[in-house]
Amino acid sequence: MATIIWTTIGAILTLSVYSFLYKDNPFYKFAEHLVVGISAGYYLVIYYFNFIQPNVVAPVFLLRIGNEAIGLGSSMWWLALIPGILGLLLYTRFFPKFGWVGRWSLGIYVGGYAGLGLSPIMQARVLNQIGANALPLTSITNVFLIVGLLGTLTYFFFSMKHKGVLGVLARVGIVFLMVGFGASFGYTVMSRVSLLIGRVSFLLHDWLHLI
Amino acid sequence: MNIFERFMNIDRRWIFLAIGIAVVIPFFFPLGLPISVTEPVQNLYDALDAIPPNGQPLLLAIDYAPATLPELEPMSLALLRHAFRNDVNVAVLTLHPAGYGLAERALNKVAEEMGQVYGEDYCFLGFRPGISAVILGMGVNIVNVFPEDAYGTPLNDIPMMDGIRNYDDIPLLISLAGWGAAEAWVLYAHQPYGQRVGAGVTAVMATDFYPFLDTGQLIGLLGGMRGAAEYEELIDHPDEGVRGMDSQSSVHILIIALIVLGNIAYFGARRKRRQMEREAA
Amino acid sequence: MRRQFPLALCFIAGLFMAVQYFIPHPTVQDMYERLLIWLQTLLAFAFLLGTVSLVRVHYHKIRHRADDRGYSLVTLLALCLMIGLGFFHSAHHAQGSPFDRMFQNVQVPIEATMFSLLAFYVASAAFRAFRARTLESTLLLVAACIVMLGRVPIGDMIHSSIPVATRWILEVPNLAAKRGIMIGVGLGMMATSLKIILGIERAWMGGGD
Amino acid sequence: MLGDRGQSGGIRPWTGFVALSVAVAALFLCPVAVSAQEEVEAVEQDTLLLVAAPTGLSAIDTPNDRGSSINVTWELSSDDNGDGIVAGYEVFRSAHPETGFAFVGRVPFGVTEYRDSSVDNRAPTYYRVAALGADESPFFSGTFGPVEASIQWFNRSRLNALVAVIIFVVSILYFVNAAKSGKKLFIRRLAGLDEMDNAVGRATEMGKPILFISGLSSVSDVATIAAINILGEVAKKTAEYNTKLIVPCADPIVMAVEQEVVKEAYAKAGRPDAYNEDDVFYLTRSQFAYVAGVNGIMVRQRPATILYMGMFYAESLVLAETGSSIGAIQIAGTDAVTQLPFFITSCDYTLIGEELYAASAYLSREPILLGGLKGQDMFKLITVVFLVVGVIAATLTATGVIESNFMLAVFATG
Repeated sequence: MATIIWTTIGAILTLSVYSFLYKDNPFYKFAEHLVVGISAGYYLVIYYFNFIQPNVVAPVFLLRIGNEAIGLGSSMWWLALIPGILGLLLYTRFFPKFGWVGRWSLGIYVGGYAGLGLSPIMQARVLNQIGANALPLTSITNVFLIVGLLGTLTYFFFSMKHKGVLGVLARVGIVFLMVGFGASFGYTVMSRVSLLIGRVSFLLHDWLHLI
Repeated sequence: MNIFERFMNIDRRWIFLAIGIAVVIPFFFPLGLPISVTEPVQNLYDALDAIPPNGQPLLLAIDYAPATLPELEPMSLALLRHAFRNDVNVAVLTLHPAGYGLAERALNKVAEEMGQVYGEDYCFLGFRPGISAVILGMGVNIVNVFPEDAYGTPLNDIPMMDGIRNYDDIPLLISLAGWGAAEAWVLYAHQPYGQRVGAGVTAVMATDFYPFLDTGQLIGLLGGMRGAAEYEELIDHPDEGVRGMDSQSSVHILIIALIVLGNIAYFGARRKRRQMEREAA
Repeated sequence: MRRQFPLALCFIAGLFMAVQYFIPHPTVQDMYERLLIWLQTLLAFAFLLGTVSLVRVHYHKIRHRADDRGYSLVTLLALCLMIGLGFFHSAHHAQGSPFDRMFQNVQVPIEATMFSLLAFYVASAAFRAFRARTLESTLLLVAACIVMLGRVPIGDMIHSSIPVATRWILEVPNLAAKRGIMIGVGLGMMATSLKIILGIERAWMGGGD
Repeated sequence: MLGDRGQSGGIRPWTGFVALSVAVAALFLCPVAVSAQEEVEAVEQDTLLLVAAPTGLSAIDTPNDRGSSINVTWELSSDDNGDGIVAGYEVFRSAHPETGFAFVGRVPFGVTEYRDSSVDNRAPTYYRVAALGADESPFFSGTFGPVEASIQWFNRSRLNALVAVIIFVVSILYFVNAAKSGKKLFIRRLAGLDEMDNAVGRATEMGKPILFISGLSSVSDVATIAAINILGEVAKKTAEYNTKLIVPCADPIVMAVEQEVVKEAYAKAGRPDAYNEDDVFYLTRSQFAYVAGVNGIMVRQRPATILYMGMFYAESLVLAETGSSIGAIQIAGTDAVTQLPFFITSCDYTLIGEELYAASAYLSREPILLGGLKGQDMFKLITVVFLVVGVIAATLTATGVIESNFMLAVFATG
């Protein structure tokens, strides 16, 4: 019985969202506001229990989960204060006088991820990709791959005028980009329709038991 | 406004209605079109098929969230059916917080259907936050990252995980994800540890993974509902994937027809406009 | 302290993260893993900050008697309900708990349906934008149509060369273009990262001086 | 599964090393292995399924790692033909060459490598490998050792990346300095960014707001940082024109940063009171719940201009089609390759990939940032040169003019 009620709720919400295709209406507005509240709460809870609890609360207050001290050995528990303090510093923005202190946390956060965006990216996105494309000119396919890559790379030159050879290559690059975008678009349609099939199947099968 | 222009500016809601009809009809009147198997799917099938029974487990990372469920769940079901039919042990985990319930749901469904025993034939390790940290950590020792399974049983007490320390003891890892997780497995499990990785991703992501297939960083790939349908054909157990492909065909044809009609209208309108300009002159 | 100190922290954190990639030593790698966890924990702390912002916006709507204040109330109640169930109901993770039920039966169907709207929008976007106006747009639409046909079983039935052409388009011109974008993006990412680490680009602190 | 590692990463620097050690070890160890095998055979005579022991055992410290790990390799048992006569191999380890061997791991038949990753560093270790008969009875190879696991301070397989990063940093810094000293730098036109001013102006004329969406990701995606930089430039303009700027955020840290950015822009324009904190707000982290919320904002507040900058996923088209249905001018910029086609079909202008990262330099026209862009181009030129050299080297190798492709080391994966 409970399952039927929950499924019906799900089905009504599904239809409410589809009503947006016709036009904005109270059903959609309700579903929209509901899901924003629910999901914001969901993420708050999930992130608390997955990060703050094991990495800050448990070591600082020396909680144990099972027999294991969580995260850090208990002698190093004070290390867990660092993310805790950094986290709390974010809240200084509510006190205009100390608001700037929050930048310390943001500095570490932004800087840390920026660092990750340097060396591994060089390997994975640049060196490996060039390596994979440094092919022998022994087949038509390889020639296409090489010319296409050269053209696309040329298109992305910002500090030179696209004239002469550069202009021709950049034009080739645009052609490859457009074919690539078209292909990606066509390729995607399938997965979008899959989602719709999933919802239709939910309505017809799980809810109405028609098929 | 002539007829061509009117068609070009048609209210988009008529298109929405046509799409809806094209999807629903095959549910009631299946077309039963044949499906050919592509190489990346065959490769993944062969890799799983080669795992010796009742030994080192297949590690299945069910990393998808509800949003990509219709595309990726059929893959989970097909892969689990294949593994269990071959008596291959399966350890399941998830890197997505929302994947927990979904992984459990797929696993329980197939395990029940095929009479598998928890702990002997399969186990569920649950969710751990921190993507790269989890993957890298498992390369050193799985127990460090998952000291216990999802239900609190210490990993050392699970019979099928006996002697399974790290990636060296995992013959194949498959990540099913609608986001960056599959790529993370390649970067952090294959790259440093040489783990054999296969992936199941949404159709839209699949093109991005061709480079990985090319370089051998991925051994096989399932792309979207079609990938699932192909796998279902291979294991001879048609299910949602195969059924969905009929709706796919009808919608694809409809969209192409719309594009063609749109272009006919576009050129028709242009010709008419030029004609009128000429007459006016 | 106001500007130089956060920039210095940013520099140190960035430099460490960039350099650790080359150092397999456990001391450095353990520190790296710890720092990653700290960053994620910091994000977790920020979720409360975000939630406060959400509450603030809707509270103001209700207080100022905005037209759709009733809906704002829906958002606030839903938020409180989830937080209440999540924090004050034990075993919030387990399948079948009220928290999980709300997630599975309210959030999941709405989000999945929002996502599936794409099937309709893909059609309307294709209809509107795929017109053979120029060489580029013609290539775009021809490639799209071939690939669309090649992906479904009906493509094989129309002509056996369609799936072959599809594969070729995906694996040759598409791959070349993707690689080009990927390399360019990689360079852009590295340049932006470098400018952040060195404090050349400091919009994130608010303002440029 | 080391055997597969060799196959998939054919260019790993250490494979040559391993092969060499195997060959050397085989030379020295053959007599030992044979005698060990004879010994085993003598003991196991009453077993029906005799199989040959593996030979050529070798073990080396795993290169470029954090220690605690040793790579063990051997040659297949001569009975291992993949037909199950040999069931697999078991690896044993001891601190002593003769006794105390303990089981460390097992691999299936046909595999000739094992990575033992639980070794004490700097401790002499000895290895033995046994081929398992179909009835699981072991047939031991000779002993190999001692070998020590050690920790490395530098990952030599990533040397190429390090050199590349250094060249990159130098080329950026060089042009940043050149720009500082007042050198004039050319930048080609980027239509989408030229249109930004008009788009802001149009919203002002119509008295409608501008919606800025900085992607669905967090700061961990560099694209988000690029989007924040662009927001800084946009906010300067909206502050100047006194146009309402709405920024719904999907990530709370991004929200915190963007509030600072917008606040500062309004303060600089001399209108600190025009900044309303409720306009830069957090909606929800959840992908499609966020989309539901933003769609609501679009159809109800009817922004005249919508900017999509940063990292996007599948939601791109739902947002852009809803935006197009309300007749807004839309400019997008993303490095998400998969989403570019959708923005291109439903937005008026789209910044493709790297153009997103060039945007803040382009909009602000700050010499230092333009210099960075020039340095980026310089490095791109270097990559093109390397690509061409790589193609030539590969072609010469394929046609047999040169024996081995010297460029592989440059692109090798670490």
